[in-house]
Amino acid sequence: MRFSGWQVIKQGLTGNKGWKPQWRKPEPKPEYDIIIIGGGGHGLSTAYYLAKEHGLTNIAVLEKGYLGGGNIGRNTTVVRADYSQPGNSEFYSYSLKLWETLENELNYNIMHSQRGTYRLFHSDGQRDGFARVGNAMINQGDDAILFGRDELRKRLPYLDFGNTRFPIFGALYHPRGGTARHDAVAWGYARGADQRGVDLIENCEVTGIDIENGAVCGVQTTRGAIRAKKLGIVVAGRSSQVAAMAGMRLPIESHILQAFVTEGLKPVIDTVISFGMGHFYISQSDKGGLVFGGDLDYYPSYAQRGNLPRAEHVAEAAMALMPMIGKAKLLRSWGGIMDMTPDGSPIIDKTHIDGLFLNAGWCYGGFKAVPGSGFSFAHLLATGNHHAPAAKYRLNRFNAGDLIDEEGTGSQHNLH
Amino acid sequence: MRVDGYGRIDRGVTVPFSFDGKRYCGHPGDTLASALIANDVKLIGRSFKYHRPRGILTAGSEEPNALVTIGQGGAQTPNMRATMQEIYTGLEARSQNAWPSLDRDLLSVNDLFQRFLSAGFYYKTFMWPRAFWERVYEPIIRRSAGLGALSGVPDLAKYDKAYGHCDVLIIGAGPAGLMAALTAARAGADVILVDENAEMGGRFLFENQVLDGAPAMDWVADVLEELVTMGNVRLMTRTTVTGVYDQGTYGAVERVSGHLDRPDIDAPFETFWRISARHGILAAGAIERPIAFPMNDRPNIMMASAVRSYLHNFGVVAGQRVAVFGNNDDAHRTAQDLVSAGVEVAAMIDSRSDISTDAADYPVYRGAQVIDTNGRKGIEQISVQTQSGVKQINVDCLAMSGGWNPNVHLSCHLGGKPIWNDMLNAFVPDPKNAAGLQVAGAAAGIFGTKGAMKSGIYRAKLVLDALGMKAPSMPLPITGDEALEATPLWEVKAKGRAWVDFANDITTKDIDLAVREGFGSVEHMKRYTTQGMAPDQGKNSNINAMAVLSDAMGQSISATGTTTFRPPFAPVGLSTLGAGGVGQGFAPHRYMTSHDQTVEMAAPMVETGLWHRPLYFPIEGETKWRESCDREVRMVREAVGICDVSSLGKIDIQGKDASQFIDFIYINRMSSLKVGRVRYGLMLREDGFVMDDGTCARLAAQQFLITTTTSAASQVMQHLEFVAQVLKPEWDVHISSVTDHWAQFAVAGPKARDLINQIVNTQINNDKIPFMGCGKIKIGSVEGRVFRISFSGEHAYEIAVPARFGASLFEQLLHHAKPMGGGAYGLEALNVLRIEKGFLTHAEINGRVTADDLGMGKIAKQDIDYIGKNAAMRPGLTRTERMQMVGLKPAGACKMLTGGAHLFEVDDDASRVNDLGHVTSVGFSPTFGTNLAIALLNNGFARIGEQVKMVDHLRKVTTICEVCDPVFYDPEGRRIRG
Amino acid sequence: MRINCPLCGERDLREFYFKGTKLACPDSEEWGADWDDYLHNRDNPAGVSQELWQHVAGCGVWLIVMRDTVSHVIGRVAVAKDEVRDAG
Amino acid sequence: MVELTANSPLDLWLPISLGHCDISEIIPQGITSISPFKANKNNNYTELNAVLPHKYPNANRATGKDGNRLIWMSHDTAFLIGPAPEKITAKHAAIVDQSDGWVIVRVAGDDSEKVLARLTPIDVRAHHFKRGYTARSMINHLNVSITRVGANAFDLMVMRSFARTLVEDLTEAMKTVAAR
Repeated sequence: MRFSGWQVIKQGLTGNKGWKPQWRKPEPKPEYDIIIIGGGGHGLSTAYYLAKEHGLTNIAVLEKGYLGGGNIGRNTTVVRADYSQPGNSEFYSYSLKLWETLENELNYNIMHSQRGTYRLFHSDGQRDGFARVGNAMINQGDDAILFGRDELRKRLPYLDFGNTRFPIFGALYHPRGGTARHDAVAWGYARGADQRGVDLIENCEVTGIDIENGAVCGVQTTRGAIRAKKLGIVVAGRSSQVAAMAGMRLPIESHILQAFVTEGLKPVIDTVISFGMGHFYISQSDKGGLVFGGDLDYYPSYAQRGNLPRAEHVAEAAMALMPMIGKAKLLRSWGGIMDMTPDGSPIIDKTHIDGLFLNAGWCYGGFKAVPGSGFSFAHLLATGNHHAPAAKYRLNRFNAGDLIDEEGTGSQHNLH
Repeated sequence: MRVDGYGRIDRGVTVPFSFDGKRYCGHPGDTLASALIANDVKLIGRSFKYHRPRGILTAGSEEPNALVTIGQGGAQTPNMRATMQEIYTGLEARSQNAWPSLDRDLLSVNDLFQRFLSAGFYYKTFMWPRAFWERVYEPIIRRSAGLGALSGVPDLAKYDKAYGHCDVLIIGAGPAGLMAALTAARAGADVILVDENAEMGGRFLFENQVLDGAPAMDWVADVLEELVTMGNVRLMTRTTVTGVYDQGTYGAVERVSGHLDRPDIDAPFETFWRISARHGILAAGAIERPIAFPMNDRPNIMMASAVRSYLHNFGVVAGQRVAVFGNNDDAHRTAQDLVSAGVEVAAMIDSRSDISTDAADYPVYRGAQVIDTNGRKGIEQISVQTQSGVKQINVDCLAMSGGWNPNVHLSCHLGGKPIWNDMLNAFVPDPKNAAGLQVAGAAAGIFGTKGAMKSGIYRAKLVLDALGMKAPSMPLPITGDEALEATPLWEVKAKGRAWVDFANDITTKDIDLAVREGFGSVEHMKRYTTQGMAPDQGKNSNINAMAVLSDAMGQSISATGTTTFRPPFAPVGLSTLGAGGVGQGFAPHRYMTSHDQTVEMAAPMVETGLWHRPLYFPIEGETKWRESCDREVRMVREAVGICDVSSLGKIDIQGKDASQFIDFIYINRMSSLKVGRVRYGLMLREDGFVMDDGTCARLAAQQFLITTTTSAASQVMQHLEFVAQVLKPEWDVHISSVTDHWAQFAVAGPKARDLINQIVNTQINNDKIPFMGCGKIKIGSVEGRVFRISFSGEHAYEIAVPARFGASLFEQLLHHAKPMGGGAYGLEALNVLRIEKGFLTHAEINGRVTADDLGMGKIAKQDIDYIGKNAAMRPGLTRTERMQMVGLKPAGACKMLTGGAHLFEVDDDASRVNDLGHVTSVGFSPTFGTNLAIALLNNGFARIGEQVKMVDHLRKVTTICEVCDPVFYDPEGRRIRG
Repeated sequence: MRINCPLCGERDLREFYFKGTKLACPDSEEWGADWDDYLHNRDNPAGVSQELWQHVAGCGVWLIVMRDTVSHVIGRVAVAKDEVRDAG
Repeated sequence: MVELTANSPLDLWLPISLGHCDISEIIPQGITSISPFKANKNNNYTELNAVLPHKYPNANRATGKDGNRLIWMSHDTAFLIGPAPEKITAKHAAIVDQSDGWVIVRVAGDDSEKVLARLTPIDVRAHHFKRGYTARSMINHLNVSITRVGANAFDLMVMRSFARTLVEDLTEAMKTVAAR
């Protein structure tokens, strides 16, 4: 069924009885050409692009719980392409271009809103650092504008320009940055993949990876064994556990990242703002909630919940930067499990096992990467060749020293 | 309407307040909700999506409908629960989500189009044309969404934070919590008892119960009096525990002054508590659940327990002709209490057909259900499906009760879900969920008073056992133990919309639609319909929604399960959680000893690593920073300049293994350093990239003093402790930060020694203190240190004295420098001086450079191991085409250089594929009369003398540059040694 | 979260710094798989993990902490320098 | 000859009295950091104790009294607050002059516990934190040493450059405690 305003009216007039399931609930088949482990944003987009771009439809996505239940459903929804390091620049740029046509391509309103992102800087040195990033963005063909304090004050008058702890010097503005409705992205890809024949199998946990003679031949699941010669692991937050089923140890440490939302409020922040001297970034959702977050809790965790010191720090940063949101009330907090790598950049690569492919290590850049990651991973799975924009996301780059360290914080996983 | 003889309010005093600009009066003890009910105000707000008229549903913090905005300007607080806000003289409350007025809200037109606005409709439309999303659709959606509004100006109220510690934290001071507190306190345990209401007592406040033959509140008063007089109990009212965290850490919000008309100017509005408790007892009671029957959202349709609460605690009733609709015995208590208070009970509609109604002194309809309601801005009539047909009954208030949900929320914050109890028809806490948190009373599903009190004692005894304390014998007051007999009733299946989530306008039809579209898992249903995401956090709706979902899915409620309970339990103001962050409080300040003089000299300050440092020292006639900077650079090059460098990290390292320790942390050899000598050093991280640079002075055979950059000081200190304690624990070495002990000043320029010799007792010279030498000096009676090091390329020293003399030394240096044409210089000049000389800062040490990249590979030791040596051998770190540090100077018509610009071949496009590197630092060199830059350039060492193109898209600058050795100034180093 | 510092007693999370998994530093002086493992690769267990923390806002001691990454339950906490000495 | 004068960052800032709490700066004769070398640690500080005015303190304890107090400061260090010990040498311990590295602020008065409870995550109530107890912890964002020196008195030590932030944090807490 094609979604449109007319359809909404037509169905509304007939009691909304005519809507159909947005995707099937198929039983797993005994064998597929390709199995994707993980029905999150990246897994679903991979399946979608395998079907759409490569015409491969004998594909299953195996999801332990419900579709879109991982980090795609628990992030702060920011979409941007403001990276500077070779490898990241071209990838996130590519991903943003895919975002820009996604709604109509998927026929699903993912509410991608290019409301711009501001990264504030608080010293001359930081300005030059951000200028380097902004110039890299333009070199890549993306957009960036460097605003001084006066211009910024006109645009974001509610920031504390008078007395904040770290004076605001200006911001790097990325007009094409913005937000999207996270769940809808997963559902849109799921519906698109399903329409093209991909089997999306929920409540199906992979419990083992079958390998014979150094090559993948299938998986064991809670719903039985399923054969496939190609297997893609796309399970952010559980990457180490699933890779261990194939005897692999990954350059990943799992950390918790908290996110927060307030009660619904009338429009007050019409863009995305990140503080340059403390860990805090914020936007406002279409429902009116202020959605914000900060840095990792810093200790490894699989618990999907955080602790108070980080929550307090984030709120203190909010108060330092924009005391006008003080009367907003925090409604919910949650934690996503981040695959942190030793350089802060992801992995899209083959492994030493034939037919086993890995898509992992998104740190906390995963949401905006969803289209690009799926596209590139599908390309790799289908053709065996690296897709150019993601060609630097190799698994052996740490050993080789070819790092993509955007923050320059080094090999300690939790510092990125 | 007030009821005589009821309520705990002080009727002798009136409290004026306003709602939507209209003035009303209440009494001390009233909440805004009770005072509005007393004034017969029914319509309080408009609903989120359909803008339907809404009134008051509950009497507690779970209120979904009666959300109002309190106050004006910075004090304007949206989404306040009228049921929790105590009134005070002058309180100003306003309704929300209505325009132009609450009574005539234009967007109530949404309700007419409700059939097109079902769950998730927005995912299916608004996609064409593409550009309309940001410009048209989204702004409309955003304006109609949201509830209250922020004022847009800063919140100027005070907030603070505090820490609490106890053996036992008891959450909720109702029957169970008070008994638990009394038991634990009498045993001598350190107790904190918190309750979110203004008064302790829990349900006893809201009922007419009898304990030991007297009103229950008499017993509460006795208990509180005993607890107050004990030294080991802290009682906290108006305090909501908002989250449970690991190892017995709890977050709590105390409302300190939001109920006062004239609070002390320094009194916090709220205090955020971090409570560390060895054990917790959750006695937070239960929340009554609504029933999803058609048109169940009209004003004056209230929870049955809330009707009772308003009667007993506040002496008000919302109607004069009330019907009660329920599925349980407790609902009958509302009918009975109303009758006793002289209020007409028009009907008691009980969905159960197997109950006895003989004793009732009000009309009872057994096996009946409310199937519709009428009334525009308040309920006027209900339609009841009785066993003998549909009956219309005129009422002005309908009380409903679908049973009770234990307040399990906090018991699930550490993960895990509650478990479904078929007997109770409710989710109860899973004892495995929250380590150290016992659950007592109604929160555990024990609804009767006697049972709840017993369970309070029992849980306290378990805690005392674990604490190794002896539990006292606790007599129970004599009371009834009214069982809660109920038959589940979640949804009345009849024509019309039945609300499940009032706050987010979710009806049973929305849940049905979610199931129809494949969103049948509880998480999908929540996300698709947004059920449970409104300000009440699903407190009124979660369980009902799961029941309706289970029904639609044809499965049991336990198979459906719940979504995850996450902090906070009740919404927390960002000002409260972020208390202390406003203005200067977000991070500490570090001040150098010259700070006050520097500020007096009108130097603009900048911060590095929390330290305030001067940028430049303007003198009369200078209006632009460049004028000051250029003068200061020339001053250093031609005479002498003084710069406070106290913020650089200074670390004292001693011990018999100090020498090999130092060798291990630097890439270059330090063990060969002689006492009284200083050497430049470069440190790597374990991953082989450069961490920091600085100097290392040998003060004695087994004592070194190393310096770090200002920004990396704490990182280096931590790194050194890691090396000493974890990597090399067998070495005998101690590391102390002495950064703050010494005030240290760079004295740089050809006249540096002359200046120093004017203030030291014994003259220094090239023999005593040669280049890269160090030693002691004495200024009057003060002993200090001198280091002959230079960050400017000039003949220079750093002199250090104990910090108490820092300000005085700065003053003396300035005083003596002035006649020599010298003076103070700031970071701007310091930066230009070091760029001219090609010295590093963290603009170059960006975490991605190797020693080789900086041209420092040659100083590395080859024979012995040091940190980062192995990792720096990786092929990616040793390629010759890596970016390397070079100097740049303009070579074309454009003379502009900018930090953060990128570099390209002269004829290439400025695009990523052609990117060769970038400019790290730029300064205008008055010495050379041109801009100079330091850059990281691919294969830069091999390109010296060649030209590259610098492009800064952001600042719109393109400059042809010559690649140079980064040491522009005095490459032979004559001046530095002079 | 609260960690029981063997020197200071039980303290709030905010006083501590987490560095990473506690691993033995390789002996070899050449770059190789052992160094790759030390710096990058992790078991990353969903369960008990041996971790390196510093009581940075307290006594400054580096600690080896056994901690469950799912429940956050903390087991044995040892002073790193004593532990390493005992092992050696 | 030039003679330098001494001053403190808190010269114009303290003392302050608000409600039932007073804060003032304590300027000691000296602060000497003492970090025993392994040999001394291994023989239970016997040699070291022989040259110290008081016993080298156990973890979380202070020995001595006002004017001459040894405060445990870290896993390997104690501070002697008072005149520098003369007999001690580098044989016993790493000795570092920290006289100007740290400032000491005394928090005294009936509300001193309540004021500190707004700022430090440790429990400083008398039955948990007795006279002679010391702890390394935090005051708001600052690393601090807290020692109970009397029934209602605590000595707080922070690094000198943070002195004013300490006073600002304490003053703010004193205000809100007094206002309740």
